[in-house]
Parts: sequence; C-alpha cells; structure tokens
Amino acid sequence: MSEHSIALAHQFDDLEQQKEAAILGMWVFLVTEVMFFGGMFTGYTIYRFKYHEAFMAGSDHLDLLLGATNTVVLALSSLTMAMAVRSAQLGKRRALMSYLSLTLLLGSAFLVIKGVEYSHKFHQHLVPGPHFAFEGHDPQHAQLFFSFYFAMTGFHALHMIVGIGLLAVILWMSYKGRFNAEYHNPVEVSGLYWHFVDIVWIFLFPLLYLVGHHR
Amino acid sequence: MTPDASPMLAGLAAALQAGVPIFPDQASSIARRVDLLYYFLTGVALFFSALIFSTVFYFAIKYRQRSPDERPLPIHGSLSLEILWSVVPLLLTMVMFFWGATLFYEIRTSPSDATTLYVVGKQWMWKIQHPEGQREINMLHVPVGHPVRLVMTSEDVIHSFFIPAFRIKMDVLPGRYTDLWFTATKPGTYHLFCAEYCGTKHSAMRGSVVVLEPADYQAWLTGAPAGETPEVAGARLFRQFNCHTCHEAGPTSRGPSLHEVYGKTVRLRTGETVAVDDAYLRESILLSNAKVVAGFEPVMPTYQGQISEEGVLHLLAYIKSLTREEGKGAQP
Amino acid sequence: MSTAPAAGKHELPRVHYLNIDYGIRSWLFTTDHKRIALLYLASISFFFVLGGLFATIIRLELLTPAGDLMESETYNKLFTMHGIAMIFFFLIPSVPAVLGNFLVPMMIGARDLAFPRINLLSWYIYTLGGLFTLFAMASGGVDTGWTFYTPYSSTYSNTHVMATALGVFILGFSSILTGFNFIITIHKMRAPGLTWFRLPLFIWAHYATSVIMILGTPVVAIAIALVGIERLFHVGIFDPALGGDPVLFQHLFWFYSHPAVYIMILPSMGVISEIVCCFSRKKIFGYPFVAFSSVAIALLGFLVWGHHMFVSSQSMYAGMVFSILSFLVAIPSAVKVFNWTATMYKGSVMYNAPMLYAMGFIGLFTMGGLTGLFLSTLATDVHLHDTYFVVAHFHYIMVGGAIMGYLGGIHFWWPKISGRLYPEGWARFSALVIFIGFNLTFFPQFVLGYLGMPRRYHAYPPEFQVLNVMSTAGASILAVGYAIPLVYLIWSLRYGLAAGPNPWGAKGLEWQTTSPPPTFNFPETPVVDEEAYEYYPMKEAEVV
Amino acid sequence: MNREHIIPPKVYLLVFAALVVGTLAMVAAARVELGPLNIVVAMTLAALQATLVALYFMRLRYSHRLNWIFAGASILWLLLLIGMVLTDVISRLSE
Repeated sequence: MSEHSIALAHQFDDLEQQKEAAILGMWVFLVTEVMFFGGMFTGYTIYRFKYHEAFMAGSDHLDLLLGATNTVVLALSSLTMAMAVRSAQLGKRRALMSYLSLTLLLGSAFLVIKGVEYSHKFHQHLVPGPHFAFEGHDPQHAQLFFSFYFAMTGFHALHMIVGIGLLAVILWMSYKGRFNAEYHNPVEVSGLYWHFVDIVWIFLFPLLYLVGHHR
Repeated sequence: MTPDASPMLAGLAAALQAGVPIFPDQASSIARRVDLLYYFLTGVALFFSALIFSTVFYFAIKYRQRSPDERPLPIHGSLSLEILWSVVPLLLTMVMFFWGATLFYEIRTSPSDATTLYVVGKQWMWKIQHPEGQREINMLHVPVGHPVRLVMTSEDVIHSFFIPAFRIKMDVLPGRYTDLWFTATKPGTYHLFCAEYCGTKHSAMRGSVVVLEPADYQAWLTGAPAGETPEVAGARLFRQFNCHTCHEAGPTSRGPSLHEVYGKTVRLRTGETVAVDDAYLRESILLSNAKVVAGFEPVMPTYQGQISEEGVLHLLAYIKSLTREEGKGAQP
Repeated sequence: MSTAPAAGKHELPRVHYLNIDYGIRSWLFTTDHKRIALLYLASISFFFVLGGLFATIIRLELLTPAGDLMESETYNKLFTMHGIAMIFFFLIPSVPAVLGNFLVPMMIGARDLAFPRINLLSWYIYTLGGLFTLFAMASGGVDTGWTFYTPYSSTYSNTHVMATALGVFILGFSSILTGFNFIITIHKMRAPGLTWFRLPLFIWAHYATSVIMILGTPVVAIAIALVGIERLFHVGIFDPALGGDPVLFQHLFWFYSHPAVYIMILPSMGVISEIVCCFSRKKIFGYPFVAFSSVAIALLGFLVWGHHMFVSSQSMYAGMVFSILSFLVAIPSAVKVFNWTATMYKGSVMYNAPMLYAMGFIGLFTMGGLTGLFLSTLATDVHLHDTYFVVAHFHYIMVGGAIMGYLGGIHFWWPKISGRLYPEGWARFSALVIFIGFNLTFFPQFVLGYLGMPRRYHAYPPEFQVLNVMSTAGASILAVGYAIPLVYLIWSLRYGLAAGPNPWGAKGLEWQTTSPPPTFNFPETPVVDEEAYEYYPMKEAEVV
Repeated sequence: MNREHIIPPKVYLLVFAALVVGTLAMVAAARVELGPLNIVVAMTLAALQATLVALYFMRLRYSHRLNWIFAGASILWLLLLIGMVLTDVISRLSE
C-alpha cells in the first residue's frame, strides 16, 4: 500500500473527503464552543446593562497594560500558527516544527501573563467570595463583574491549556514525520481551534478591560 | 386499530354523577372570558383530533392490503393541499394569538381604582398584609365586586401565587415586585396554591381565598385584629433605623428628601434619570450605593438582611404617604 | 422481493457484525457504529426502566390526596429523578443514539460514521454522566426538579445538586458529539447518486435534530456550570440578594430545553415517515414539505422558549413575541401530520406492529400538539402554567409521540438489527395495551390541569382524587404494555425466525444488505439511481 | 474549493498588523467619552478583527461554502440568544 493511503481512514473513500470531513468537523465543533461562551456573554451583557456603574468601577481595577499585551501576544501566536499550517501544506517539516514551538511558547506566555494578573487580583482581594473587598462604587454588584471576569477568562484559559496540549501532541507527531503535503489534517484542525480561542479573546478584551476607561 | 376511548367516557360520566368537579368555578371577572377562549381552543383541538383519528382509521380500513402484490398508484403530493393545510392552521393560530394576547393584556394591567394588598411569599407560607393593617397567613379575605391588586415579593425562592377559580397566576420572585389583580364576582371560599416548585413543603404551601359580600367584608375588617397600618409601621421603622437623620435634616442633609418624590423621575450621580418606583426604592434601601441621586455621596449603609421584606414594604408605604397629599396615590 | 414476511425460508448469514468478534473487549472498544448503537440500546433501556420505576411510585403516591405513602422530600426527589432519567438519559439519546447510530451510515450507503472513535467516546461520556447521576441518586438524590430552577437549586437546596449537575453537564457533550458525527456523515459520506432529495426522511429528521444538538446543548452546559459556580462561591450570578437575576437562568435553561423537546420528537417523526411509507406501500405524500418541515421545526424551535416563562415576571411584550412565534413553530408539525395521513390515501395498508405504533403516534402526537396551542395562547397559559395540563401535554408528545415512534422503529428494524423476526401477535397486542393504558393515564390529567391541580404536588385537595385514581389505573396498564415487548424481543433473539435481508419489502439502502449486516455494511458502496420510497416503479402506472 | 490554496506570508503579516492596530485603536477609542457609542465602536472593531482572523488565518475564504454556513449560523444564534434575552430585560423596565 502506498505511504499516503496509510493515513486514509477505512470509512472514507479518499483523502479529499477525509480532509473536508475534518475541516467541517472542527467548524461544527466551533459552533458549539461559540454557544458555550455565548451563555456567559448573555449573562455578562444582561448584568452590564443593569449595573453599568458597578461594571465601570470593576473594570477600572483591571490592568489594561497586561490585557493589551496579552491580546498582542495571542495575535502573534495566531500568526505563527497560520504560518505553521502553511508550512505543513508545503510539506516543510522543519519550518512546521519551529512555528509550532513558537506558537506553544507564545501560548504559555499568555498563560503566564494571565497568572500574574490573577495573582494581582488575589492580593487586592478582588476574587469573588467571602473575603472580597472592593472599596469602589457599589461593591455588591462589582463582585458580579469580577465573577464574570473570572468565569470568562477562566474558561478561556482552560481552552488555552487544552490548545497547548493539542499543539504539543501535533508537534510530537510532526517530529515523528507523520505529516506531509498530502496529509496534514490534524495540523490544520488544531490551527482552526487555536484561532477560535484567539477570536474569543478578541471579544473578551474590550468587553472586560475597556468598560468606560474614558473617565 | 380503533382509538378506543370508551373507558375514558365511562369514567367521566361516573365522575359527573359522583359530584366530582370536572370544571373549576368561575369566580372572577375574567374567568368567564378565559373559559370562552378555552372552549374555542378545546373545540379546535377536538375537531382536528377527530379529523385525524377518523381519517387514519378510515384509510386504514378502506385501503387495507387485499393481496400481497397489490400495486397502489404512486402519488407525489399536491401543492394546493399543502398550501391549504399550512394556511388554515396559520389563520386559526393567529386568531388564537390575538384573542389570547388581548385578554392577557387585560389580565396584566390592573385598574387604577384597585385596593393594594401586600403579599410576601416565604418558604411554604403566604403572608398577606391589608392596607387597613390586618395581617393574614395563608388566608385572603376580599370583598365581592371590588378590584384587588396584590404586590408580591418572596423572601427566599421563586413561588407562584395561583387561584384557579380566578384563572390568575403570577410568580413571586425574591428581589423583585410582581403584581396581579382580580375582581371577585362570586362569594365563597376558593383554593390558593403555590404553583412554582419551591422545596420540601411546596405542596403544603396552600391557602384559601374567602370572598365576602361588602357588608360581611366590613364586619370582618372591624372584627379582625388590626395591627399597625403599613404607613404607621413604615414611620416607626423610619425612626428605628434613624433614616430621618439623613433624609429629613433640611437642605444640608446628607440624603435626598423623600417628600413629593414617589412616582417622579430623579437624576443620578452618573447622569442617568431613573423613575422613583417600588423597585428603585427597594434597591436603594437594601443595596443603597447602586443608584445614588445626583449631588449626594454614596455613604448610605446597606440594610440588606437587617430589614425584612415586610419592613421594606412598610417603608415604601410610608414614603408613598409622603407624596399622597400632592398625587392621588400614584401607581408604581 | 417478498412482501409479507415469508417465514422460515431464510437463515442468518454466516458472518455478520455480531459474530465477527466475541468478548467484552470487542464490545467496549468497538468502533462499529452498529455495536455502539447496541451499547446505547442497553444503557438507555436501563434508564428507561429506572425512570419508569420512579413514575410508578409517583403514581402510587398520588392515589390518595394526603401524602401518606412517603415523605414530601422523597416525593420531590422521585419526580426530579423521574424527569432527569427519562429526559436526559432516555428520550434525548433514544432514537438518535440507537436507531440513528445503527441506520444513518447504512441508509446513506457509508461504511461507518465520519468519526467512529468519537462515536465510541460519545457512549463513554454518556456512561460517565450516567454514573455521576446514579451516584447522586444512590447517595440521596436531588430535589430541584429536572429544571434546576434557581435560586432554589443554587442556594436553598441541600441535596446532591452538584453531582447531578455534573452528570447532566457531562451528558450534554455526549449528545453534542452524536449530533456532530451525524452532520459530517450526512454532508460528506452519502453514496454516489444519493442527492439530498433522494435521502430517506429518517436522515432529514436526524440532520435537523443534530443541528439542534450542536446549537442548543452548549447553552444548557454553561447554564448548569454557572449554577455550579454559584453553589460553590455564592457570587450572586443567580442570587437576587447579591444582585443576580434568577430569571436569567430560566432564559439560558429554556433556550436549550425547548429545542431539546424537538430533539426528542424529530427523530421519531423520521421513524414514522419510514414506517408509514413502507406499510402503505406508497411514496410519502409531499416529500419536500415533510423534509423541510423538519428543518423548519429545528430552526424555529430556537425562537420560542419564552412560552415557558409567561408568568415568571417576563415582560408582557416579550411574552407576546414568544407567543406568536410559538404558534408559527406549530405549523410545520401540522404539515407533517397531514402528509402522513395523506400518504395512507389509496395505499395498501398493512397492520404490522410498526404500523400500529405509527398510527398511534399520528393520533396521539396530534392531540399533544393541539394541547400545546393552549399553552402558547397567553391568556389560557396564565391559568394552565405549572398545572397537570402541562404534564399531560408533554407526556402526550413524549410518551404518545417519541416513545411510540421509538418502539415502532425498534420493531421495524429489529429484523435488520438482530436478523430475527419478533412475534407479530404479541407485538400487536402490546401496542394496543400501550395505547389504551397511555390514554387512560394522561387524558384525565388534562381535566385535572384545567381544574387547577398544580404540578409536583405531593398532596392535593380531595376533590382531585377520582381523576388521579383513573390516571394511576392507566399507568399500571401502561407499565404492563411496556413490559411485554421487553420480554418477546429478548425471546426473539434466540427463538425468532430468521428474517432475511428485507422481510417487509421496504425501500432504503439498509434493506439491500444482509440481516444482520456485515461490519462494513455493504460489500461495495451501492449506487442510488431511483427516488426515495419508490415502492412501485412508475412505468406501468401513470403519476397522479 | 481549489485543491490547496497557499496564502503568501505577506497576507498573514498584513492581517497580524491589522490585529495589532485594531487593538491599539480599541484602547484609544475607549479613552474618548462617547457614551453608549463606546461599546458599539469596541464591538465593531473586535468583529472586524475576528472576521479577518476567520477569513485568512482560518482560511475560511478558500474553504467549502458549508463551513461558511456553520460559521454564520454560530454568529446568528449567538446574537439570537443575547438579543431575545435582552428584549425581555429591556421591555421589563418600561412595563
């Protein structure tokens, strides 16, 4: 059997069908992810509409610099991921591995920055719960802002961790030479997932960090 | 297979003789009209059910398989029939919608001359407060023919105030005022249920509504032990939590004056304007820094957990009384 | 092609998907969609029996007005677990995960689903979710109702809400993965010549169901996750004392849970379309209308959830918007019922058990659908909300509709699944018993509903007793009706006559391979060159 | 969908530049007091960036039309969820 047909799963007729199924599969999965985050976005929108002042006060306590840097870091990791997919299409194994490692690095950088931000919140007693101390306007509803802040960025970080794990596996598979110009579906599919996680952050950043910074 | 409904009909007939109710009393002004709509819906339902059951039954018998190699004519379908049984149900449903929506609008807008009672739902009991001061647990005495409006809130979970004989129901939520109104038309005693599951004794959270002739109602009013009226209780609480120190100290006071304020709009520190209604007053008492009036500092302590739901209702009644001289009891 | 089931002339194929491999490993690590379907059949039957047990005990308690058979806590836990077991663990997976898994690849001429390993993962996730829920039930149960309304579920209930919420949260992903698999398979792996309008309507129904699964299930997953967060950290997402809004949970919950009732009924509608055509020996009446009505139900189903909240302090205007949209979603269902009935016109109707279930479905689903109109009419819903009228309505749709469709499908494809015929006499008898028992159980509840008996009541006023006794009597007949198929279907595995590839003379690719089919379904991928339900070629009969 | 459309790196770099500029624009726009318009500006900028990422990084522009349908459906359903819940919350104020 020729080398490429090893990659063809038994239920598919040809590689073309298998690739289209994989890509469509990830897009359908991303629909479920959009709706999953959508539930939290709904709650956030409702409470921001009802308690606008408290959300402005809460957003002031977020570190805008770290947030913006994180956005650029994630955008950069999207770029390197796209380049990784491109090199997989061209069958350039070394370029693929280096871009994947870059993406992994940037992803971990994002999580490190996020960790720093969380520790700041922890020291400033801004973590919702018994010892939540907020001296700004309307602490009662500001706690609601922070619970949505932690819920949304927390689930986003969780998706980042899953993404990093996925990329590590893909890096290992490309190291073993499993991909070539004809067959590189896992790379492209994990690329779609990574870009989706970036898009979620593109919406999270303005919603959480830029609430009324114009004062 | 014949849809064999005979055991049900026999059972219903037996139930009728045994005096078992098959249909609820019509004891409120809207009950008759809701039942009219219900008869219409039942008629449509019975008609189409009978149509489908009999057609399926008829086709099953008339076109049963005579011989295994029978060859029925292939019929693709007919556009005109499809249009017919799309448009006809659409028209029927739109009739149902408009009839239901107009009646719903009436059910949800209380007349302005209704007397307001306060209802507080608490896990597994109803506490009812009359404007004249009477307080009742799981009992509600109302006069015949006079519209009554209930302003309701809950101290814990979501309940639902349901009087089947009046055909009205409204959920009672914590942290929010909901209201419903009715005009009792037939004296008697009717069931009061909690319709939204609220925990262990949900099925025990029942009561009864006693509808009295106006004369008997007056007799009951005078006879029943009348506690403080809500306004008097509110004034007492106003002193007790020394709200007057900030809200009645004249022009230099730290809190906005509460005279002539109910029902009007007021500008907040943030520039928004908000109507001063029950919800705003309740939020400003319990979560006081949420919407602070322009020109004042957010220094008011929160009374969450110190003042009970009844206390807040009494304070509201007191604040409304400060505006009564000018407006005629403005509605929230 | 034999028409009536010619008994005894056939024998089972030497090698098929059941005897190709033996042992626990061959079942627990299978990626064959047919074996996974049987794994699901076993798991959901367990939960159906469990849920049925809870229902029987509830009906026994309701024999007497006073709550004297058990404490109210126990009763609350029973109706909650009856709801959870039946809805999440039986109705949602039943037709899609058993019949869908088995038949979708075969009906479109594929060797297997697009992602077989993910299909097995879906069953493992279902089992994991089931274990969590069973653990919760075993260690004391949960008493929030299957709707988990806040703030009771997030603050006040001290029963095992977390474990059950985790179970249902995990279970959601099993349903997502099944829907995901079907969408890709139906789009990408149809046999050559099998265009969208030659597809069996079973496939259209499952495609529409899968779209609902992937669009709706994540929202209930996040809603239940937020309840979990609220219970752990008391941050006030749904607790009004801290500024939260309990009605927000209802919005998120019903955004999924109303489309979920279409997840439960659409696959059964697909089954009914197949059965009515086969046993009337006729093409479906108005194929495009029936096909597109499935898709219309799936899409419109997302716009109507507000009719569950007309009296929950939802604003009057939003109520009117949801009410008019709820009427629109009723139209496609009506179109389907009329088309099934029209299919039987001038047909050659056979009274096999599947057809009895199908005719029962058409009648009872019609009554269920029409009583739904009472609940989307604003003024009557004020009176009927949260009463036994609602209980009767959704049982007419779920039990009269979805379960009858499921049983009809099980009987219709049983020869294909097991290679053996079930006993026809017993099957028709049990269908009749189920029909009578069902009506006697749930029709009195409509009357109880209008009388104003609230749902989830452990004790009730004495004047409702007679109707409740009738309902319990009906429930016992229904229980017997369900027990009979359990017995003779298992019996048929051993003693049933060999069925042969096409005992009913039905159309569809799944009937063109052996019974039971080989692991890869078809020796070589079939080519389709005729329309769907082409029961008699048109050459000797002119087209009407 | 042509067999394997390779996007030149220049396009990727342009998209990346657009993302960075978009982020800076968002932060700058938030400094300006526009009242309710602030959220509108922020969301349109975010939507623009998201579309760019989807079209080029996720190669939606060169992939099967079916993927377009599912991507569009997810956005539509998200707006449907948020929009209809908002109709209830907003109209409850004016009741």
